[in-house]
Amino acid sequence: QDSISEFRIGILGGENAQDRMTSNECYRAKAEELLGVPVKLFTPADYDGVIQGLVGGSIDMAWLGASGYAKAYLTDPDAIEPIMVKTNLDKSFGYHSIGFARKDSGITSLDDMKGKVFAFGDPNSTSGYLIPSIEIPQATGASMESGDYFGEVKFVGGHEQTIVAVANGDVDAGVTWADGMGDWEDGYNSGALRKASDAGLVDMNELVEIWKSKPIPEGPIVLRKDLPERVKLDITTLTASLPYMDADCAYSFMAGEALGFQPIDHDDYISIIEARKSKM
Amino acid sequence: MLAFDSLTKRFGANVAVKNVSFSIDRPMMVGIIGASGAGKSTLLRIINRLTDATSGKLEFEGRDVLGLKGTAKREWQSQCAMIFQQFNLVPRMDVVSNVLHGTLNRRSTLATMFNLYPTADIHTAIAILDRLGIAEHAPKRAEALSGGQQQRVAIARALMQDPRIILADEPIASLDPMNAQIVMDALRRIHEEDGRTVIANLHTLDTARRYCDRVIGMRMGKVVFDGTPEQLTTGVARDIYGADADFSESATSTSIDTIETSAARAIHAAEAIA
Amino acid sequence: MLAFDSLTKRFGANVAVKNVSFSIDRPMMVGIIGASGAGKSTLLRIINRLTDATSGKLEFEGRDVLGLKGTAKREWQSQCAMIFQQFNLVPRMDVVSNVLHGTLNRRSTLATMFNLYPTADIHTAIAILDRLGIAEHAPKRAEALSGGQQQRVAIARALMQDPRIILADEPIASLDPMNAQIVMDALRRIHEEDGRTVIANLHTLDTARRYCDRVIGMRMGKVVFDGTPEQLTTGVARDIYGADADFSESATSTSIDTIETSAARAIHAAEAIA
Amino acid sequence: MTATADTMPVTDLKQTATALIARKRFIAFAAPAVILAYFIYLFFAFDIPGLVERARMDNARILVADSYSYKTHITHDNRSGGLSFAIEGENKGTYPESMIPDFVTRNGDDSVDIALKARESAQIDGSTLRYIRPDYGTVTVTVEGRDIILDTPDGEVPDWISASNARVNITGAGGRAIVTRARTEVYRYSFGWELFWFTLDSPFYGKGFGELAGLALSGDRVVADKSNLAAMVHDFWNNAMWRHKDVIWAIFETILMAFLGTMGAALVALPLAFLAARNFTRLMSIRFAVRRFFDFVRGVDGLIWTIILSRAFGPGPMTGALAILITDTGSFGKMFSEALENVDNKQIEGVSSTGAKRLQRYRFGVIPQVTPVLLSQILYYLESNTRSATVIGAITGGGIGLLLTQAIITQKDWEEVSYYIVLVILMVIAMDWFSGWLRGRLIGRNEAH
Amino acid sequence: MAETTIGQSVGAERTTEIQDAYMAMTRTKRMYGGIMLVIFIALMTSGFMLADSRNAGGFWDGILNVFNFPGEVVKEASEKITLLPALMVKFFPSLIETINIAAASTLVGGLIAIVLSLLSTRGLARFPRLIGLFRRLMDIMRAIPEIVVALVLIFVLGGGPVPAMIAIALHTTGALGKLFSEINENASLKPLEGLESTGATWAQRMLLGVVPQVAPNWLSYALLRFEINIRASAILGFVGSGGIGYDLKNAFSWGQGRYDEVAAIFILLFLTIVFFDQLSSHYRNKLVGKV
Ligand SMILES: Nc1ncnc2c1ncn2[C@@H]1O[C@H](COP(=O)(O)OP(=O)(O)OP(=O)(O)O)[C@@H](O)[C@H]1O
Ligand SMILES: Nc1ncnc2c1ncn2[C@@H]1O[C@H](COP(=O)(O)OP(=O)(O)OP(=O)(O)O)[C@@H](O)[C@H]1O
Ligand SMILES: [Mg+2]
Ligand SMILES: [Mg+2]
Repeated sequence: QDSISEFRIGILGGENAQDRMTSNECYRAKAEELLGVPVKLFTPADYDGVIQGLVGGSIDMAWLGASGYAKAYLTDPDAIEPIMVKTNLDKSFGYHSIGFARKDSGITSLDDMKGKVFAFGDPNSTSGYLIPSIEIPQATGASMESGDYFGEVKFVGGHEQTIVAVANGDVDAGVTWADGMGDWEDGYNSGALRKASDAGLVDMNELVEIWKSKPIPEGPIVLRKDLPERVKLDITTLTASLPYMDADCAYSFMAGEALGFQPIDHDDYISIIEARKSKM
Repeated sequence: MLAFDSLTKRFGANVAVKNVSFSIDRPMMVGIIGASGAGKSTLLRIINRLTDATSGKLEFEGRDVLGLKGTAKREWQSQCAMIFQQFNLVPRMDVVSNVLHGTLNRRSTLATMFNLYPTADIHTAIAILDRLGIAEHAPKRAEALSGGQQQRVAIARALMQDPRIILADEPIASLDPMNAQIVMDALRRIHEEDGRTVIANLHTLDTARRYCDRVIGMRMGKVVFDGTPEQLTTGVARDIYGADADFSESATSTSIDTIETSAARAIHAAEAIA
Repeated sequence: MLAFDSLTKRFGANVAVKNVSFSIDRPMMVGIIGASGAGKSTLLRIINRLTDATSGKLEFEGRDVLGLKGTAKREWQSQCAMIFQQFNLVPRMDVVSNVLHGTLNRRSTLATMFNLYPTADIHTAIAILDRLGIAEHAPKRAEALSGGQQQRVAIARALMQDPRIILADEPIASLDPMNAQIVMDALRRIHEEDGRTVIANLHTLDTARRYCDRVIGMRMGKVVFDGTPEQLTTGVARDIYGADADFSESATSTSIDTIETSAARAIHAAEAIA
Repeated sequence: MTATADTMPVTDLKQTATALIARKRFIAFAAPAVILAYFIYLFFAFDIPGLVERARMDNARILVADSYSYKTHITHDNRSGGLSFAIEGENKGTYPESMIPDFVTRNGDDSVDIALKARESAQIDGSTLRYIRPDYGTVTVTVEGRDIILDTPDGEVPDWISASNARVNITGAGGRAIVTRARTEVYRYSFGWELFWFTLDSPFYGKGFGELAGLALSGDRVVADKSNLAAMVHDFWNNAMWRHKDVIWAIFETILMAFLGTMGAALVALPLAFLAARNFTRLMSIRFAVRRFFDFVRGVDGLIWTIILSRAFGPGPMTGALAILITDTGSFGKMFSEALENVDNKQIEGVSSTGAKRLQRYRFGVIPQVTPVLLSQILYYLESNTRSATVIGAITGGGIGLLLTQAIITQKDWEEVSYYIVLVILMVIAMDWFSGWLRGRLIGRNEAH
Repeated sequence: MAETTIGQSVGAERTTEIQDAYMAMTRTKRMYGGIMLVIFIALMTSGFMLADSRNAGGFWDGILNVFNFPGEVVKEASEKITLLPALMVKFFPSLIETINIAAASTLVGGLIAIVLSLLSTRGLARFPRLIGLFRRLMDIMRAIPEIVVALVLIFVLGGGPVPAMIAIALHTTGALGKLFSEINENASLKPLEGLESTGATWAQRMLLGVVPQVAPNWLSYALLRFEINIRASAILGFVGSGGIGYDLKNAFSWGQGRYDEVAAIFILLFLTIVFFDQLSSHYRNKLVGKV
């Protein structure tokens, strides 16, 4: 099949549904112009909604996290292919999982967390679950089961929920993502903490960093494999040239300052896939 | 014309109709009387094929009625219309629609699903209602009518079937004396004017005497009397009903003139003890 | 003792009780008679404060009854017990509990919630039931009893209140003659033995004549007769009921001997037209 | 009357009665006691003491305050200079160059006075912020290179200021201020849902109702190519801040899910119900199979159906509608077949006696009888499914449910949350009213149960 | 005989008139019926098409894939079938929490509903003027979806079962309150009047006069509601509160590799719902049958 009747983009959570629509509206309009078919944005309630859509064939394109990609790949290796990845200003393409707690709790490192409540975000998040769930046990020497090292380990649903839960004191510490550059008090240069701080959701003075992962590869923009080649090519070109064509649009599409996009393929995610496999 | 040959119906151990044989050789008005449980209703239901007989034969003009199946059976049902004690109308539908149900057998299923009846049928229905004196109620819902009126709608439905035979199962048992008379008059007139056979289960002797050409008495499933109204003496009636000597006819009478005074008295007295 | 002073009750345009003034100066048994709608029930309900009067005054031993509020009002209600035509018991509850409801006013709400009735009260209740001849039904549900028995339970509840006055609104209207007599006898005996005032609405003249010390006749809200049973002639009764010359007392009688035959006839006849 | 209890002495009866009342008393105590015991168990199972500790009443205050007020951000960029004014700090709420909020006085390119509430005020002068509280004095915060210097009148840091060398947070009674190296921000809280009707870029912003009505009627066009009314509707409908268009669409999608799901379920369930009704299907095995099928789809539950379907159909209203359809097929099937088993046989017999065919028998003997029952059940479900559709939308990603839950999860746009809640309540009440009205019209008031 | 006895024939002219009038009526009826049918079909098809177009995946594509997901779950679960019992034991405490939430909210909601329903039934109300107020109050409680209240309360009260409990209880109060007051309306007022005449207080009248009459019906509706609340409680767990729904969401989100957990939870949930469904319909039949 070499033509499509519409093109459907799935957008991952992190902001509320309306804001997600708004940030991606300019990209949608450009894609529609280029492809000549209606382009629609969908904002499922969680990570899994997008992955299910890609695997089930009801979503054509999405910007996944690394773990999300691994999940989609493991569910159906023939469903999607990665095309692009975002590059940071320093040309790296990675970020970190950051463990953090409230300053007034007196917790400053994982050592203080023994017997306390620890929060993951979404099970399909790379920085909010996959990487910390592998690296933290290496640091503590115990598993992540509730009661083993931490008193309780739970999922609160997403990056924003983690931040809010820690700030509220519902949990003692949690993990989320940040690029690890810039100042802690700003919530780093980009990432979930920066967004929350910018939005006035938390006061970074009240939080401390207690753990930081090794760099995690940025998630890929993926397309469904059985899209017509033309469409794949058009979208790849559009995405790659976005920063030059329309800087504002690129800023809102990439959720912050970044250099641009560079091509990437499946091999860059093999380690993540292995990591995920190990959790199965 | 209509011949019963040792017709029997069993309900489990209970024999509702036992070895009934008689025949009706020309259109006439037949009254069937008998005590409650004598098998009157069952007999009529067997004729209309609402109930299947256990054994025996029933022929109509040489054709075996009990063996009919499918279309042929429905065809036969449309030829012998049934009138029920409780009218068995569709109360939420209007009178004309109820009457038009008499044509269901003739019309295609699809059209009737959407209540699409030919105009001619509708006109006929109203003409029949007029003949029965209730044309002005045509657009009302059946449930809005009085008992006597509803029973006349049921008769109209029966007539709409243009049947050879009309079966009436205690058509006046739910009615007050005034309405009972109107309904019985209507049935008699249909018999006389159209020449249709009418077989009516009746629970009062005087009605049977007054309207029927022939009376059949049943007791415990068996036919125990078959004769003209004149032959139906009080003694015979006692046999039919298995009643003892203090049997008084007036207690079951529904004729207006006989009951007038006693009813008035009854109502008066009933109020006193209420 | 109990004094009515131009008591009036309006329901919209309708005047149910009009300018009623009379007084009862010693414990006695008073019968109130009158046609349906004469205002008998309304009058009793005003006394018990179930209905509020529009104007007028009602005094009991010098105290203004109609002005009572809250606890004082409920206190008064407990002193003038009411017996209803339909018994108004709690049908799903056992008889003793129903009788114990007579003590509600004396007990705290919370205590009654948990059925904390003193044993003494329970024993009194049984004693009262025994006095009325229905003690053996004590553990049964009220709904399982016959009408006459239920009415006696209602009387027992009234007695349980240890009231000064017993108001009875057509206490025997739902009862058959046999039970009616038992109930009326019970009321009379309560009056005689305990010296309580009994005011009973009655719809039959002979009952009033037979049981009451004083009869009050009402018509269209007004008191049109006030006298001894002896003064209650058929002529006076005609006035009270606004009946014309063919008024016959026996039609409304509930005395067992007078109705026996006519009731039997009525039942017989009623069946015939049913 | 004279007959006393001759079967049993009265004393015995008294004993029986006392025992009876004692038993009732026991039950009267036991039932509440069991409930109480259960509540005590829950008290610990649900960790109520911990809950009391965790409860954040200040969050409740934020929630309530935020739902009827909004804040205006006055931001100075400490790196590149320049001031911006934005409602809720959002791009879409940014004041255009030519416009400033009326409580702000501009002193220069990089300097403003801001009148806050509670007689407080603030001053941004380049990278210096002065926050003035009448009963306290002036707090000065200056960004100098990599440091942020806080200066208070008495040299102490009061508890309403949170300060580190990278960030200072001032929470006053009439406003808030945050200073980081990147920027200085002052928030001023005001009452109402700002920009609800028109955003700042609309020519109709800030006009009163009378003025707008006047404009709508007058011929002078504010926007060249549209009549004023059309322009107003357009600006309102496309309001970027409140996004009325998307919200109304979302409400509509929710109702659509409920409607398609309910009606679809009714259409599927009706014929199946005949197969499950004793009086229409003689074959026990078919009846049994159909009934178990109903039990199964009901038992699996809407939640699980939603999950299963969202994989096949992706996010959107169709998924929700199908989930409702499947679950309710079970409920309807069960209820319909019960209704069918209760039909009055007389009417069917009346119709059969005329020689009617099977379908005609159902059509005239059965359907008119069960219609009121079925309709009233269907309409009742239509109303309650509007609510379910809201929830299902939150799971699958469609309709107002998604907007609502996501707005709640981000925990900052409480005014939007209140807006959605009001709309949802209105929607459900409207559907309640509508289904009641329809029921009244179709089957008459009294027959509705 | 015929002429005199059968009603009154209204004459040929009048008959024609009636026929015409009826035909006119029939035509309007058919027209309205037709219009209604067309509107209904149009609504259904256009609604279907609209939903289809606004959905990510189309109906016709999706219908072919309906069994993919259950297939994967069943496949994985059957591979690990030996683990299922252990998993079911593992998730049992969550199930208990879900059931506790449902039970607590049914109890609390039911108790409040009893009071509200008595206050808002004509003839029983303590403050007859406030009937309208209490009814609107219940309408609003019914209208708010549980999920909204739950999520808002999570913000204030933090996580845990209590927000879900309160949310469901609120809805239950509204829903049961309405049903209860419908039942109350059918209660006989006679026993009440009887109690009033003895000087009983309002609370006594309600408890002794109304409750015995209506309790079986109340209980039957409350049982039905309990069953509904178990479902609601599971769903709330799925979107953020605790219980079995939370476990389901995590297992299901992770996907392949934990489908055995998904299957175990599905089975638990299914069995629970069927169990309480049967239990409640058994008791309802018993209770209402007795009345
Ligand atoms: N469907 C049935 N199943 C079992 N027994 C039946 C059935 N219908 C009728 N009977 C029995 O058959 C006998 C004859 O009943 P039938 O109704 O024919 O009497 P009937 O003469 O019409 O009496 P009635 O005057 O009461 O209508 C009765 O004993 C009745 O109980
Ligand atoms: N609650 C009410 N609202 C309006 N009108 C009432 C009410 N109660 C009684 N009435 C009217 O007041 C009048 C007197 O009624 P009341 O019940 O006192 O008569 P009664 O003598 O007891 O009659 P009956 O023998 O029928 O019980 C009647 O016209 C009745 O319609
Ligand atoms: Mg019969
Ligand atoms: Mg009265």
